[in-house]
Amino acid sequence: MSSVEQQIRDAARQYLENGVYCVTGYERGPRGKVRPAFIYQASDVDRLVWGPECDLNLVNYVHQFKQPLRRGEPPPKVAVVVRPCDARAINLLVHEQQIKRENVKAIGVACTGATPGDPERQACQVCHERVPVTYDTLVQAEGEAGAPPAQDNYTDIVDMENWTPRQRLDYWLKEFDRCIRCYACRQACPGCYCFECVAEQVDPHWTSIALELPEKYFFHVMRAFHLAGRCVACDACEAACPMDIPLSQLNRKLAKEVEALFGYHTGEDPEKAPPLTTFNPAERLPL
Amino acid sequence: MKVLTQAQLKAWLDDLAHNLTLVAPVNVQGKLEYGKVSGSGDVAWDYQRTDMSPKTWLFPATESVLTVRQAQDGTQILEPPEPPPTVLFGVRPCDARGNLAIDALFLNKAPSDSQYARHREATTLIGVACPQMWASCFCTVVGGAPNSTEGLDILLTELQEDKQTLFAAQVLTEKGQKLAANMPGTEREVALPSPKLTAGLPTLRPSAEWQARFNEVYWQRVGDRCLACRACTFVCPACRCFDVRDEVASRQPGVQVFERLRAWDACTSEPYRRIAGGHNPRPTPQSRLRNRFYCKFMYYPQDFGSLGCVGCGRCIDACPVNIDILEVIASVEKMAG
Amino acid sequence: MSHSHPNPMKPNLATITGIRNLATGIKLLQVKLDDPQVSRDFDYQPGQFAELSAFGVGESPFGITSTRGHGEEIELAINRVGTVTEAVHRLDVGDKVGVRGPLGNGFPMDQFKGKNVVVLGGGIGGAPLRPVIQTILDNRADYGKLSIFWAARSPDLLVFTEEYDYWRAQPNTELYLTVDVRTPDWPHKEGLITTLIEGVNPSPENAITITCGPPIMIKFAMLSLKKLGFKPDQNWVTLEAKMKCGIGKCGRCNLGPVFVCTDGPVFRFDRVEGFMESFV
Amino acid sequence: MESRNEFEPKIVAFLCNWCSYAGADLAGTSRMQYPQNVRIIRVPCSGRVDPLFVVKAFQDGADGVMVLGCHPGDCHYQQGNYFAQRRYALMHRLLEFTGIESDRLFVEWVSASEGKKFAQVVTNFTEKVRALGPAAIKSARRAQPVREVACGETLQEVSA
Repeated sequence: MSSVEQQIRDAARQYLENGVYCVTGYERGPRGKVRPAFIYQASDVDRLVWGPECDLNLVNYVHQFKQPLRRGEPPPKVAVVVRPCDARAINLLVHEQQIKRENVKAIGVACTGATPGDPERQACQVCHERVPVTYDTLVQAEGEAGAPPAQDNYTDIVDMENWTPRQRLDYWLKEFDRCIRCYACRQACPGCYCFECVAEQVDPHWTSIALELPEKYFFHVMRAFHLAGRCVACDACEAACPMDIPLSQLNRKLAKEVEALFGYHTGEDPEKAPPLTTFNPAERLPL
Repeated sequence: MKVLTQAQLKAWLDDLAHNLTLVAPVNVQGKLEYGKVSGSGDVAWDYQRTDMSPKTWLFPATESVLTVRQAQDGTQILEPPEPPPTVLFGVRPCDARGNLAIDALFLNKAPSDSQYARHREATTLIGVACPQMWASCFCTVVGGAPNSTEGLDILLTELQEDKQTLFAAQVLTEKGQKLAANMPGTEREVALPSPKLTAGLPTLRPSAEWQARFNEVYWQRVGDRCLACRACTFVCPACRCFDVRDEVASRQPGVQVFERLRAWDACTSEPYRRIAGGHNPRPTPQSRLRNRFYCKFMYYPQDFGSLGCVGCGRCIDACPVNIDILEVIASVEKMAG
Repeated sequence: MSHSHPNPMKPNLATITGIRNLATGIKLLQVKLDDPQVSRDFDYQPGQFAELSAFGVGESPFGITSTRGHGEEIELAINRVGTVTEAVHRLDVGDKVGVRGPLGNGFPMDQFKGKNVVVLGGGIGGAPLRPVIQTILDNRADYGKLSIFWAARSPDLLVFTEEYDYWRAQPNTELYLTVDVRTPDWPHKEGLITTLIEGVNPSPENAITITCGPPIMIKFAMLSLKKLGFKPDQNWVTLEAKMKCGIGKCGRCNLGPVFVCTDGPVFRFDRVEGFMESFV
Repeated sequence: MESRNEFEPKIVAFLCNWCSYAGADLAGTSRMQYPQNVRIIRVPCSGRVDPLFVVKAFQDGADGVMVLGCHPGDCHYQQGNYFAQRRYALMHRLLEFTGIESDRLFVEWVSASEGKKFAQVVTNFTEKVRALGPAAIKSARRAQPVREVACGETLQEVSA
């Protein structure tokens, strides 16, 4: 079997030659840095690369292709290279009627889990999936399947839960103090697609324009909650943050509680609604 | 030229920290930025180029432009407080040129921005020359140099003399003179080491050639991956766009106090140009990103006579999707043929 | 506390002396600057704007719709579209506001002397044109024929309706009205301002045109004027891009290298055609 | 300023218009006593209370926040309190995790006829928050306290 990169390129060429407008994958820049790439012609597919540093969630770019290119036409078909964690975002967006599944061709890359020497990524250490939950083309590396799926028991979250409230507050205030409110986390998140974010809303003016601690605390806690039960744990927010703030801890705390309360894993089934967007009359939860 | 040992420099900084606000590069959980220090002990000495620029002390991220106090006895409009005398230590030459770029608009073009002018007047800049150009540095492409003295009051250059680290201090301005009055060290001439420069960097085309490239499909492609976040403009020492809004400072029975806050804003973000009613003349990330590069290499030089980029490379490191301004300069050079 | 540098963002305290409904959702605000010296020095040209502060909410730019020399009050037409305008609509006579200005370049009235003037006003865009008309009527002999084309989406959105008879009664002055959607009792034309002006077909001979309205209206009005033989350097427009500080510092009103608030808002259209970015 | 040197907590209560607000009215008309620390905000339904209201309340100086709604099944909009129930089961834990003790957020169903329960609930919660003391999140002030410094003396006594 050819290398993962070659399989991705072949799949991309195949899609581009059959009516797909653009393939979103990764390319390597002149400085050697990996970055998202948008391939419109089959002749460009050789720009596509693959490697452990491909750590953004490319499904986030599907929001740019939701509108038709020309008035009167249907929205374009696009293909996107996805890891198992990214693929969950497709199911989330299909359920939330942001995209039609047939308009997004997923080139699913089977994940070999966190291999030593990779930049250690929180999401990979605890990822329980090796094959994307949804794909149109599956790309697999030959040889053994790498580390077995891990069972995420949220050890770091449980550890923080044993701190005193004051310790946790000081921890988060120290982390949020570094934030420069650039919104890279929100802009890189497939689940964040509001036309006007509450943090920037002018009418009503929920929070001030100041780049200061109260506003940053408000933004991150509010954004984490708006992703409760919707976050697909791809850690694109942490990858995008220029100030390396451990944002995934907020999302994983909520994922832990959502799993405990509702036994729900985001993005596994496009039919099942994220828990906070539905209800169960018979349910009585501890308030 | 005065030459100081490391110990003398540290002692002098400790002395300065007593009666002035001393700001220097500090390590905040692995991120280097300029912070207030109580002495030379807090300074992160082995820094190359900080993650956040010293702009935060001259053009703060959030600042009160004025305060309005409304009560039965009438409305008063009050000026913000005068900034305290500050010494900015460890400023790299590119950041100092960043201040000159902002000066070109805020000070040299009427009406001068009062709050920025007060910060500028109250602040003395002690630069430390760069021994070399680092990975994402390209100051030489935009008219700078690792040992340029532009915009600095004092420039320190580190040098080795029989295995001892010394600092040669060039006092450049009258403000520098005043600060260096009781600077320790011996007065003698010494040869300054010349910094190692990076070769093979592209050359920046003049602004007229940028105008001719405005409608190239290149700008569409480079902006495809832009997330439209505000990281590149907030880390940039030359970006100076801001948003203004009134915020309630305190509301007591009979007395209301509002602050007119000004905070950093970014032309790359979508709400920047969105007008009441929702229309946005620059709706796509591509059109906004293009405006950022054109502001730096065409509009700013044309309107204010100074490039809007100093080659510090912070936006290259901060961009989550590796939009590389040096790559853009090289592409325009190639397009220009 | 004395300050070394005058704060260019500091508004002058002013008091609202009059409020009157101009049209649906549009109020005419009469404001008097508290400090008599500042009031005397507040010398403005037609087409200039002022930044109005609704304390606690914010500041927005508004074209000054009064004419210098017609009373001490400054008049601003406020269309309720955003947070500041919403707050201003809630103010009463006697409330305090902030006024900063006059800002922008304004219309070069002297250059128009001896020429026939064609005025195209669309909705609230008529506000900065009213002082142009008033200045021409104050010095009627200096100017040639004045043809005013006044439009709005519907009759209840037309501004300064009470001045139409006064305009019509002036020598060598014509007023043409149109609305996009008429109401049963609407006696005048129905249709866009472009069809109205192409119907009237004013002569481009020794004439200049002045246009202000929604950007999309300016764009199509320029095409109609071209059809009627007006060359771009005969057309003057005032662009209402998104402005915030009004003094060229905050950076958000640029069209390419041009700052609408300091290089404009009034431009001759041949220059606008050369802009790198569209104003629409 | 505090009359006795005891800490007087600021409580913000979001009351759903159809049940708990009516319950509060009933408490008032029946002359029931309850601490006046509570600032009542009327909302159409407990389901309307977005968690950002709660975070904003704490930041703007609240020491405790209550969200009172209709009993499950009584909601005027059928589902409002079901959504709120799920939302606030999670909100407790996120606030706890980011440094606001979960005891500072209180969610309860109070019907229009339970005036007595309303007064009781408010009293108990106020005492609980009084015991907890001021909310520490208020310490997250601006890096440079713009308000106090903004214009020197005139502002000092205003914002005390």
